[in-house]
Parts: sequence; structure tokens; C-alpha cells
Amino acid sequence: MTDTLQEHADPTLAKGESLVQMIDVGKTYGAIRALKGINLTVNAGEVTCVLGDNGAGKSTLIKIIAGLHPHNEGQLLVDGEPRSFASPRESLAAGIATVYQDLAVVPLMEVWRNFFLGSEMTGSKFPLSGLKTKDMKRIADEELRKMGIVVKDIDQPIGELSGGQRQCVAIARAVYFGARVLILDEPTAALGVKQSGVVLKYTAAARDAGLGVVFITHNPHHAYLVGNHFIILKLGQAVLDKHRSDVGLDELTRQMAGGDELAELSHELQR
Amino acid sequence: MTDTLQEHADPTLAKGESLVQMIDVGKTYGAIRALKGINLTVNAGEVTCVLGDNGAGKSTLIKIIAGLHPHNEGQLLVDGEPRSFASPRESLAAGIATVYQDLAVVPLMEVWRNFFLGSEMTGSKFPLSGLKTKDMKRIADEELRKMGIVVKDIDQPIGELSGGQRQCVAIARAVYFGARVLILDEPTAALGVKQSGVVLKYTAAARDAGLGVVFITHNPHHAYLVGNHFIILKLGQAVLDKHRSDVGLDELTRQMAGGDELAELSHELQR
Amino acid sequence: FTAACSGGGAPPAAPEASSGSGGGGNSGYTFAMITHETPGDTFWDRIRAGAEQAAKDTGSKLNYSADPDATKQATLIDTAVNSKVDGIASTLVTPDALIPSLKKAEAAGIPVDTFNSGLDYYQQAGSIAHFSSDEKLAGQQAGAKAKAAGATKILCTIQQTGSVALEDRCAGVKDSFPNTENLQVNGADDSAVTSAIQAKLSQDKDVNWVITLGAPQALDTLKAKSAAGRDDVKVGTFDLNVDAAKAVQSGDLQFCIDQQPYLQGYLAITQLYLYKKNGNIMGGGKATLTGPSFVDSTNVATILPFINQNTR
Amino acid sequence: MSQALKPAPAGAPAEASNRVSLGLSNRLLARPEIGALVAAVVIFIFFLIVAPAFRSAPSFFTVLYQSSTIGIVAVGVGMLMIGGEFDLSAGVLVTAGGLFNALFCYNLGINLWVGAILSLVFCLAVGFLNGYLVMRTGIPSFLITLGTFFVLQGANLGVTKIVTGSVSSQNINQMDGYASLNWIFAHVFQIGPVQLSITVIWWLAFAVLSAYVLQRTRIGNWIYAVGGSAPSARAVGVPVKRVKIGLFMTVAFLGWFTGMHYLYNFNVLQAGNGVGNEFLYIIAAVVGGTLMTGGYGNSLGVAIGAFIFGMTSLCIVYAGWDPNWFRAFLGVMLLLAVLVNLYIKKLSTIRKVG
Amino acid sequence: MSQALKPAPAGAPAEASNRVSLGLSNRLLARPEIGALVAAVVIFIFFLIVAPAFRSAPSFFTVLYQSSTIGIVAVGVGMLMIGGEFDLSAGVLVTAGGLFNALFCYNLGINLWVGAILSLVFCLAVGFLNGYLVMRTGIPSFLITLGTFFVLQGANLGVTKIVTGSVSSQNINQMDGYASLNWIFAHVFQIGPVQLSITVIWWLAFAVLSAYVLQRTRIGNWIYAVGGSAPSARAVGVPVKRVKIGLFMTVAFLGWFTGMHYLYNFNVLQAGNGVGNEFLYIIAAVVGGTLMTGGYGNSLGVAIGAFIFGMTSLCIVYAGWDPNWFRAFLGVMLLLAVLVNLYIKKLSTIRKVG
Ligand SMILES: Nc1ncnc2c1ncn2[C@@H]1O[C@H](COP(=O)(O)OP(=O)(O)OP(=O)(O)O)[C@@H](O)[C@H]1O
Ligand SMILES: Nc1ncnc2c1ncn2[C@@H]1O[C@H](COP(=O)(O)OP(=O)(O)OP(=O)(O)O)[C@@H](O)[C@H]1O
Ligand SMILES: [Mg+2]
Ligand SMILES: [Mg+2]
Repeated sequence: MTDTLQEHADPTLAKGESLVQMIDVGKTYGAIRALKGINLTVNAGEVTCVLGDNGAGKSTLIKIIAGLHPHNEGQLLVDGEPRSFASPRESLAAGIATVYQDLAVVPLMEVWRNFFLGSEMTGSKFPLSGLKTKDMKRIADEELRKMGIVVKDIDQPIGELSGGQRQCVAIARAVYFGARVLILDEPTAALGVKQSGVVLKYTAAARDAGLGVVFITHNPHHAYLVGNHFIILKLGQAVLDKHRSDVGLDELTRQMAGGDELAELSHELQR
Repeated sequence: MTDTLQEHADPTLAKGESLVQMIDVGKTYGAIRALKGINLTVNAGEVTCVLGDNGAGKSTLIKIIAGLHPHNEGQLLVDGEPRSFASPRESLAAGIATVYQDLAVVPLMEVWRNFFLGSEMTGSKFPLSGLKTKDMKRIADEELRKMGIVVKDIDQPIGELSGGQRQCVAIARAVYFGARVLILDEPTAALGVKQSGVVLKYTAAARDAGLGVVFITHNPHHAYLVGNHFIILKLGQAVLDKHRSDVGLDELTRQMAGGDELAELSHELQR
Repeated sequence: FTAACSGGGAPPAAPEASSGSGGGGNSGYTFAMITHETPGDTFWDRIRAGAEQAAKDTGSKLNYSADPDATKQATLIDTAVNSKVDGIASTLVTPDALIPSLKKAEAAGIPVDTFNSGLDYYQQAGSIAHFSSDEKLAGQQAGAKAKAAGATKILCTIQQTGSVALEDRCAGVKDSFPNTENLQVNGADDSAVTSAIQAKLSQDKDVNWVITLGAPQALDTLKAKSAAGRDDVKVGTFDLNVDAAKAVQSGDLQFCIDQQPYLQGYLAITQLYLYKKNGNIMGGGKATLTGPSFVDSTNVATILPFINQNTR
Repeated sequence: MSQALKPAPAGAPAEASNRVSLGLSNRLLARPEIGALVAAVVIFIFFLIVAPAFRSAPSFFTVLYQSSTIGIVAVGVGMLMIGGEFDLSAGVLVTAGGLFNALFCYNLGINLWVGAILSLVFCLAVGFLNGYLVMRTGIPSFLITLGTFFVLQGANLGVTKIVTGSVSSQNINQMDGYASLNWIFAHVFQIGPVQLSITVIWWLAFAVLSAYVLQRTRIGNWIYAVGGSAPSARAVGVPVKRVKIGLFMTVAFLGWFTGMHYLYNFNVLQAGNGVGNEFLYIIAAVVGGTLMTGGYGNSLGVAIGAFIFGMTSLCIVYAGWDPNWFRAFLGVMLLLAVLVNLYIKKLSTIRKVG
Repeated sequence: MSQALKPAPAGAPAEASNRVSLGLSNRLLARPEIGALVAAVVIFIFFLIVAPAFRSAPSFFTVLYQSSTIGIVAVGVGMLMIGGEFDLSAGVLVTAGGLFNALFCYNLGINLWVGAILSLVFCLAVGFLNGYLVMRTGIPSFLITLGTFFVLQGANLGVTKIVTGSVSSQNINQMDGYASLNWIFAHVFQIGPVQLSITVIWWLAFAVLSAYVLQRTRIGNWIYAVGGSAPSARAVGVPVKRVKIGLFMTVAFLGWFTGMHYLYNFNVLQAGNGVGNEFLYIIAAVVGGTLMTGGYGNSLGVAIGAFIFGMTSLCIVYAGWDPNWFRAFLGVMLLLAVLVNLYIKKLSTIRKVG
């Protein structure tokens, strides 16, 4: 897996360079405000964790970077230039690969076709040149196995996989195609312990390969394991924005839970 | 919240009585085997945790109890009688409420309509009698607030909510309508720390109100906080089936991770 | 069900459609008739009734098929050729499209005659005989008749878009009475026809004559004109049916133009039979005209019984 | 244990700062039928300007009548589309229902009421069959009802031919029960200079009833749910099959009703009638804001959609435009109506909060 | 860091015990076109039995010809439906394309090739417009193309009427360029007793090409994706708009092609032709196993669907059945074909593993 990342990482990446920067970004959906005044920097070789309650605006934030929705306030700098992606295709072209919370798979299509969708391997540039079907199947199967997922038939429609299996396909795809920035929206939500571990390792490997990573999670343990920088959102605004060195796991957990803690809960539930 | 549960719980429930029992149940999807030889008992006042890797068959298991898919091997006993639910409606009628992994909401419909879908409050039994719209809105809003979720507008289509907010709606609905058995398929997957805590408390409250609970999760901590009984599935078969008294958190975690552990991982990732 | 019906409407059991077992016995011939009928039209129904009676009378078998789309009608002719029938009777509404297929029939040694439309082209199509009325001529006569009855402006309704035959009729009306306007109506919906004509009559007060191209539309027009409060409007129509004939009798309708579709169908098949059997040819090298003839208050009484039988 | 818990660790938080309460105008704009209403007003004013003949009460009532003949079935078709299905057989079912009544009673000499009721049973059976086949086989309703469309179209013609020897039914206006049935299905109220057809009243009544059912009853909730996401609806216990079959039967009922109108208004029916109307119903529903993919829409919108269609098709005549271009005008009007509809819907969502 | 990791904590696990490798027969059965193929064979045998006139090579080739006139456009419509959209304007666009060429060249006395190419440009522009409007406004394609359908239908009639004074184009078979165009679009090969129309060859060629594109190229992948889930496809970088507009233009191209065939085969065109054919294309696609909701289907299936339709419609004539019942037979055949299709698809999934 790490070799995959190293192979595909953009060789021009220099650790610490700013890949994506948000300046005072805001976003409204019609009459509903989802984000306001967000400042965020994604540096090469660092993991930026975005944390926060349900509905805080985390997914909205990354959808702006991924090009799914344009922002309507503030500035988005990619590689130092102001951009407003009109479509995810442009964002992908800038080396940004994303795992969406709702996964963005086409249920009726085969697993391997989903894996390569939008970035198919073809014989030549000619639009009607044949797909390298065999290679694509092999690679998709390999990458999934690296995550500990063996699908029963790589030709199966992805809609027939379990929730977690689908999530793994989406993650493996992003890891495979992410060249500069990797965005993961609650990647471990549906995953088992083993697969979660793999994803965390991937995240670390991506960081070590020099990619900038945005990692969204509800699990402060997971976040603290891999994160360099933590941002907590609340009702669309950043309420905490600290480097790893300035914040401990306990404080992070407390901030995320809004004062409560799992330990306290466990005490309450004790029988 | 707990009052909601107590109010709606079936008063005839006697702690320890067996509500749902599976005997040697198996299930195939066309050519794909998802479950084989499963034995499981859900007792009143107990939480049965179903754990396991992605694709292990957990969701399939609960879909059988929920009446979404019929099983094709073995026996399902509900309140001691052999049943094979033809539709979720029958299962609901037997007092079984379910939170599905894919949530089962209708994106275009308002939040409150989704909350009450299938169990609407009407003035009378007459099929064309008016809905108690005001009451339904109020109750839906109240129940969501109890979970710490304030939707911006209870008349909003549920498709516009964030992933976690939608999950909360589904959970609140099941808790509100579950009279005898409550089934939760990865309820905390998309939830923040606070909301997760609430869901765990709900689970405990349901147990204490005498309901039988089936709880699916990938988080052994969550499972151990509330569970009385643990079943680990692997490739469609049960590989562990123990009472809380016979298994510790450590063993549970080890079994789920297949030997690895988060602690070990954290060691690896240490910088 | 016999005559013992209560109620008002039930007719006495219809007389066996004119003297069943005709002369022919069983000639063993199979003839194909191919038209551009739009399904469910009374006019075509009568052509077919005539053809079927002729087949019965001559002891032959009739394969009837139809499609309003010229290209598909051509293919239907091909299927008749493939089926090796003994003769083909076809309408010739779009000569350019149909002649090649009819030529194929000729080449395969299958005699062809034509009817209803294509008066100027039947020889070119290799047809041995032709039975029709001249649509344009009929239109001209209708226009003239309306003019004589005091028309100041005529509305000509077309119930099907893009039909060459129907357009010809209205074009004929316009030839003899230039102040004529066409109106497209949806022939498959009587209420739409009624409303559209009602709208037209209230919009254009100059119109005092309506000529419809089908009998059902004429009856709709009667409804429309009373709804529009335009009792001054007079109505004439192409083609006939029972209710239209009754309306002529009661004076609500001024005339129906009849081209005797039953006769066209009957003659087309009989011609094929006689040609196969005896080499007979009708018309002496010219088309045989079956109309136009006018059904109005003067002659409706004599014709009505035949209409009731669906034979005129 | 409920006592052991702290009172409100996760209890009701304060009102979220960005919680929005929409103003009345915004709420209005968000309703599905508003777009159609605005489109209708725009087109109405347009035709008032270009078609002088339209500026009279009788003309308006003619338009209403025309709209009602489409609108009654469209109400059902709209509900069916909200429920996520199509019915292409609705147009010919209208004719089949009328023919059944006419042929049956005329040829057996039976009171028309008997035929009308048997015809209703027949139509409901066809609707049930449509729904049952769709639900049982999982084949899209487009295809199943295309099949019934063909079969009914053929049967209308074939049966009528066999029974009457011609392609239209006999005139039934002398038969028992005609007067009362005519009053119910085809009465015309003369109000001063204008003629109000009873079908207009029926049309509005059905639209209002359907709007009530959709918005205010449990069944309405289920209809939106099965259209919006049938698997989810099933998962929470909505009887999806029964709801959908019921919708097909509703369409069939309204088809029968319209068939009765045609029969008792014109006294005869041509066997080939009704073909093509199935699309007018769908157009009315969609112009009225119903989503083609199900789960969204509204009966009042559908009624307005039928009105837009009726108005456009007649006002082209009132305006005296060249009939050869009739279809082209209709197409442009249709597109315009849909675009206005869309624009209004956009308006309702782009207003920002501070 | 990659060295620091243990070799394979999460590496490739052993083959899952319940991993299934499907047998050849199962893989075959799972293909979308197999159901249609079986249905075609069943109907073929049925008609061989009941329609003696069908048992000859010339009859078979007439059926092929009839199928090809539907089938060429149906290939495009099938691809469009896989891409999740409809085109109701395809039927009249065929006529519009032919009319454009005929009227333009005849009345200006220009070489037919010029008109043919301009007509192609015109058709592609209509296709582009359809696609652009659908993508730009978000209005369902059903509605947009219904609008263009009406507009084209009206324009066909209106323009022809203005230019020629009648409702059909003039005969063009004496004009420059006729011979070569006739060969390309309407040549008939005489092979012994049978006549093979060149359109049959074109039809099969287009079907095979389209099957290749769909299954084996990047564009094909994108077509399935935009039909299966457009938002997901967009999210992973598929240019959804371009793909869909391209599909509309493909349909327009094939419509133009068929229009050329009609023109050069029959030398004249009626302005009212083509109405209703849009549904035949859709029927062919759906009978051939294409999913109405997009994302699933196959061109070979569509070709077979067209063949089923062509065979059924002509064999009813070969069998000499009463044409009054024609539609009813067609409906029953359609339902049968779809049911067989469904049954086969079920077969492919119910086999159990041990
Ligand atoms: N509708 C279906 N058709 C075919 N196969 C299916 C279907 N649903 C599930 N499966 C297969 O059945 C197996 C079990 O799936 P299931 O959803 O029960 O897993 P799970 O334990 O819930 O996994 P997860 O933790 O990822 O949700 C998987 O291999 C999956 O691919
Ligand atoms: N398409 C949309 N239309 C309207 N409102 C939306 C839309 N998408 C999101 N929202 C709203 O924006 C807010 C932020 O949503 P977002 O999905 O970014 O939350 P999140 O932080 O990702 O939550 P979660 O942890 O539950 O996934 C929510 O209140 C949600 O209701
Ligand atoms: Mg989110
Ligand atoms: Mg699951």
C-alpha cells in the first residue's frame, strides 16, 4: 500500500509547502448557512484533521476543496493560485483525490469499473481506444486486498457489497489516484477495527510520501494518531485551530464532545 | 429520552424472556452466501452486540429479523413462534423497530414526515382522516433535540441534512416506535462524540425499559459499554458467542481486530 | 341476442351482411389489400367491409393491412409480395414512395390494382385498374356548394396532421372558394375537436360555413356551433356515417360528400379476382370513378338504409 | 436508570444560531404549484394580449372545459407519478370504459346504469392488473402499461367491430338511464352567457380532494414515500405494493369517469379515440411541477398544468395563428411553462440569510 | 516508514472461503442481451409455426429491413437511455433531417450532397440543443425533448407547406448527387432470391460499434456511470454534461442517417411522418434489456429488441391476423418478450452455491 502511495505521489512535492489554503471562506445552501469565515491550510507532508459535531459543516468544507460545490465567500488558493473549481474534474486534475462521506459510487457498475471511474486506463489517448480491462481488474483487486478486503467477484456490481466494503473501494481509489492532496471524509465510519487500522496507516503513509491530507473523523483517538493539525468546527465556524504540539488528546476529546467524555459516560452506564 | 422509551415500551415485557431467536439460520443472495448456521437469542432487557469485519454478514442478519429479506435456511422464532416476515411491516407490527445502515429515509420528504413514516398519527382509523401535523412536527422536533440535534427547519427535506443528522433522525424514530425489540445497525458510525454518547445512553435505557436490543458496531468500546452478550461474525459464520461475564474488553477487541490492536497500531504510528 | 331487446336503441338483428355465400364458392385465391388507414376510422372501415364482401362473394381470402406512414405501407406491400399472394390492391396516396414496391410486385408476377387515391399515377405504378374519387374535385364541388348556399368564409377542419389525402380535400375547397381557412384538430379526441371548433367560431365571426373531412367531426361541429351560439353557421362534411346521415335528414347538416368507399373496396378485390380468373379489366384503360356524390336532404332517405348496413 | 442520568447532558440545546425560519413569501415560493401558477398567469396575460377573442367569459369557460377533460385523469396520473410510476394506458382506457358501457347496454338492451357500473368494475380491474403486474414482476410501469395500452387499443377496435360491425359505438341517447347519467357526467349549466360544464366542477373537486389526500392524510404520506424511495418506504413499514396498486386503480377510476363524460356528452364513441391523450396527462402533471422520477409534486399544480395545456391549445386557435404551426407553438409554450416553473423554484432558494 | 511496518498485517488474506467464481453458463445468463435473445428465438419459432408465409428467405430479409429502420436510431436511443435520458424528438427528427435535405436542394437546385451535409449539421445542432437545455436547466429530458418534438413536428409541417404548398417534399431522384447518396443510404443488394438492404448492414455495424464503445472504451464507462448515478460520476471527475450532450448528438446523428435512408429510398417524404416512432425506439431499447432508469443495458440487446419489434409487427401480417387486433397482438408480444427477458435474468441469479 505504501508503495502505491509512493509510486503515485507527485515527485515535485516539497514537505511543508502549502498546497491548499482557505481564506475566510463561507458557503450558503440557498437560505441555509453552512460555513462562515473558515481559514485553513493544507501543507505537504501534513495531516489536517477536521473535527466537529454532526452538521457542523465538515463535509461542506471538503466539498469546496473537491470542487463539488463552489464556495460563495472568501478565497480558495490551490498551489498559491486563487481557484474556484467548477467541477470535481478540475480538482482531480490539480492532484486532489477525495473520499466522500456518501462514497460516490455507481451501484450498478462493477467494482473495478467504479475503482477506475473517471481515470480509466486506456491503450492510447484516442477517445475510442480500448480499455485495459485486465490490468484494471488486476490492480483493483490488488489494491483492495492490500486493505484486507477480498470481494467475492471483482465483476460484481458495487451495489451488492456491504457498506464497509464499499467504503474500502472508495478509499483505495482515492489513495491510488491522489497525487498531491488526499481528502478523507469519515473514512473509518463504516469500517471494522482491522480496516480502520489500515486506513490510518494509509493516512500516515500518504503524509510520509509528502501528500497533504485532510482527515475528517468523529473519533479523537483516530485523529490524534495521525493528525498534525486540528480544526474543530461548530455550526459552521472554527472554534479550535491548533497544532498537535499545542493540544493534547484529552483536550481534543473534551472540545469535540463539548465537555462530556466517553470515560464519564462509561461511568454513568456502569452496572 | 428515557421517558420516551419507557412510555412506548410494551408493558407486558418480562426481563429475560426470549423475544427473538434464530436457530441455524442461513441466507444466500443468489449465488453469494452471506450467512450460515447462525444461532442467536435476543432476550428482553438485554443488549446483544453483533460484531465483525466488513462484509461479515451483520447487516444481513438484522435484515432477516427486520423482515427486509427472508432467510432461506433455519428457523426464526419471534415470541416463541416460528415466523418468516414477508415485509418490514409485519416485523414492525411485532414491535421490532430497526435503524438500517443505509438509514431508510426518503430524501425528498420533510424531516418530520420521515420521522413518522409508516406510523403516522391520524385523527381516526378512517383511511382519509387528517394527519395530526402539528403534533407530529412537535414530537419529531422534541425527540431530535433530546439527541442534541437541532435541525434548522423541521420542514426541511431530510436529504438536505448532514449524514450524522440523518442518522440521528433514524435512531430517534426507531427509539420512539420500538415497543419490544430495537435493532441498531452501526448507529454511531456517522455520529459525533456527543451524539454517540446519547445513542449509547438510549441503548442502555431501552435495555433498562425491558426491550431486547440488537446492537451492531465496529467499536469494541461502545459494544462493551452496553452489551450483555457478544457475537462476532466472520465470513457469515459466528466465531465467538459469549456472555459479558465470559469475555473482557481486551479479548473482544483482539477478536474483532483479528489479533491486531489499536494500541499496537498507535505504537507503530508513533513519531 | 335477438330482437327482444327492451331499451330504446337496440336495432333489429342486422340482416346477414348482404347475401352471405356469394357465387364464387372457393376460388383458392388470396388477395392482399394495403391502405394508409389510421386505425379506427369509419371511412376505412367501409372500404374494408366492401373488400371483405367481395372476397366472400368470390370465394377468395383477403389479407388486409394498413399503415398511415408511407414508408411502412411500402414495407407492407413487400410483405404481401413475400407472401406470394395472388393479387395486390393498394392505395396510392404517396406514389413516389409506393411505386417502387408495387413494381416489385409486378416483377414477381403479382397483378396490382389501386384505389382511393393516386388517380394520376396508377398507370405509372403498373396498376391494371384504378377505382377512386378525385379528392381535389370533391373538395372543389364542396366549396362550390357552400358558395351557392351563401358561404362568406369557410373553415375546413383537418383531423390528422400531414395526411396528403386530407390536405387535398381542403385544397380543393380553397380552389373553388378562396376565402377558406384550415384548422388542425385532434381527431382522436371529440372534446378537443369540439372545443377547438367552438374557439374558432367565436374568434372568427366571418366564418359561416364549416366543412369537416370526417363524419364524426361534423357531429362535433354541430355541438360546437350551438355552444358558441353560432346558429348561423352551416356544416357540410366529407364521408358518411349513420348519425351524420340522420343529421342530414334533420337538416342540421347540409350535405355529406360520399365517394362510396364500400364500392372502392369491393371493386378493387373483384377486379383482382376477375383478372386472375378471366383476364377481365375494368375501366377500359381509364380510372373508374366512385364519386364524388352528394348526400343531402333530397336523397338521404333512399341512402339511409344502406348506411345503416355499413355498405355505403 | 433514568433517574441516575444527569438531567440534560444531551438535552435540548439552545436554538441553533443559524436556524432559519423562512418568511411567508419564501414558504409560498417553495410550494410545488407556485411555479405552474406563475407560468399560467404569464401565459394567460400573454394570450389576453394577442388573442382578442379570448377576452370573453364564454371563451374562458371553453378553455376550462377543455382543461377539465384532460385535467380529471391528469389528477390521477399526477398522483401516480408522485408515487413513482407511469400509466400509458390511461388514454385508451377512457375510451375502453365508455365503449364497454355503450356496447354492453345497447346490444343487450340493459339500463345504462348497469353498464356504467360494470364498466367501472372493468376499468378498476385493468388498473389493478397494471399495478399488480408492475409490482409482481418488477418490470417498469412504462413497459407494462405500454403493453396494456396496445392491448386495449386493439381490443377497443376489435370488439367494437365485432359487436357493431363498424368502428364506433351506437347512439345510446334513447336508452333507459341516459338522462340521469347525462346529468352527472355531462350536464352543462347555463349561467347568463356562459356555459359551465359539470366536468369543470368535477375536475376541481377531484383536484382538491387529491390535494387533501396527498398533504393531509396518511395515504398521501405513503404516496410521496413510495415515489421518493420505495425501498426506504418499505423498510419503515409502508405497504408499498398496496399503495402503488391503489394509485393505478385511482387513475383507472378517473379514466372511467372521463370515459363516461365522453359517452354521455357525445352519445357515441369512436373506437380509435383517446390514443395520444396519455401524454397530455403526463404533460399536465409535469408542467404542474410533478417530478418525473417520483416523490415530489402536488395536485393543485397538476390542475394548473392541465389548465395551461388547455389554454395554450385553444388560445392558439383564438389567436388565429396558422394551424400548420400549431404543434410548434404548443412546444414553445410547453418549454416556456416549464422554464418559468423552474425559475420560480430557483427564486425560492437563492435568498440568503445574513 | 514503509519499512517500519510488519510485512502483511492487513495484506492479502487467503482467498475468502465463500468467494464465488461463476460458471460460463451463469456469466452468459447474466448478460443483459441474453433475455432478449431468448425472447427473440421464442417469438421467431412461434411465428415460423403460425405464419407459413414467414418461412422464406425473402420474408426474413424484409423483417430484417423493417427492423433496421427502427434499429439504427434505437441503437442511439438505447445508449442515451443507458446514460439516463430520453429523447422523444428522435422520431420527427428523422423526418426533419430528410425534409431539410430535400426541400433545401430541390428549391435552390443545389447538389444533394451539400444538403445532406447541411442537414447533418442541422440535426446535430438539434441534438446539441436538446442536451444543452437538459443539462443547463435541469429539466427532465422527457419534457425538453417533448418540447422539441412538438416544435419539430410543427416546423416540419409548416415549412413544407410554405415551401412546396403541399404536405410532402418534391421528388429528388433527378438531382445531382442522387445516385451516390442512394447507394450509401438505400442500396439493395440482390443475393439470389433475397434482397438485402444496405440499412441492415449499417444497422448491424452501428450496433457492434456501439457495443464496443459501451463495453470497451472509456466513453462507454462514462455513459454507464452518468446513467447509473450522475452525481457520483461527477464527483469522481466524469464530465457528465459533455457525455450527455454527446449522447443526444449521437441520437441526432443516427436520426439523420435514418432520415437520409427514407429520403433516398422513397425519394419523397411526407411532412407528418415519424410521429410515434420515438416510442418504437424506446420499446426496442427496453425490450432489449435496457433499464428505463439508466445505467444498465447493452447495444446488442437493443438490436435484438428492434428485431423483435420488426418481426412481431410484420409477422402479424404474414400470419394474416385481423389488423383490427394488430395492436392487441403487439401488446401481448411486447409483454411476453419482457417477461421472458425477466425470467432469464432471474435464472442467472437464483443458482445457489453449496
Ligand atoms: N443485495 C445483495 N446482493 C448480493 N450480495 C449482497 C447483497 N447484500 C449484501 N451482500 C453480500 O453479503 C455479504 C454480507 O453483507 P452485509 O451487508 O451483511 O455485511 P456487514 O457485515 O453488514 O458489513 P459492513 O460492516 O461493511 O456493513 C457481503 O459479502 C456482501 O457483498
Ligand atoms: N445540499 C444541501 N442543501 C441544504 N443544506 C445542506 C445541504 N448540504 C448540507 N446542508 C446543511 O449544511 C450543514 C452542514 O452540513 P455538512 O454535511 O457539511 O455537515 P457535517 O459536518 O459533514 O456533518 P456530519 O458529521 O453529520 O457528516 C447542515 O446543517 C446541513 O443541513
Ligand atoms: Mg459530513
Ligand atoms: Mg452492514
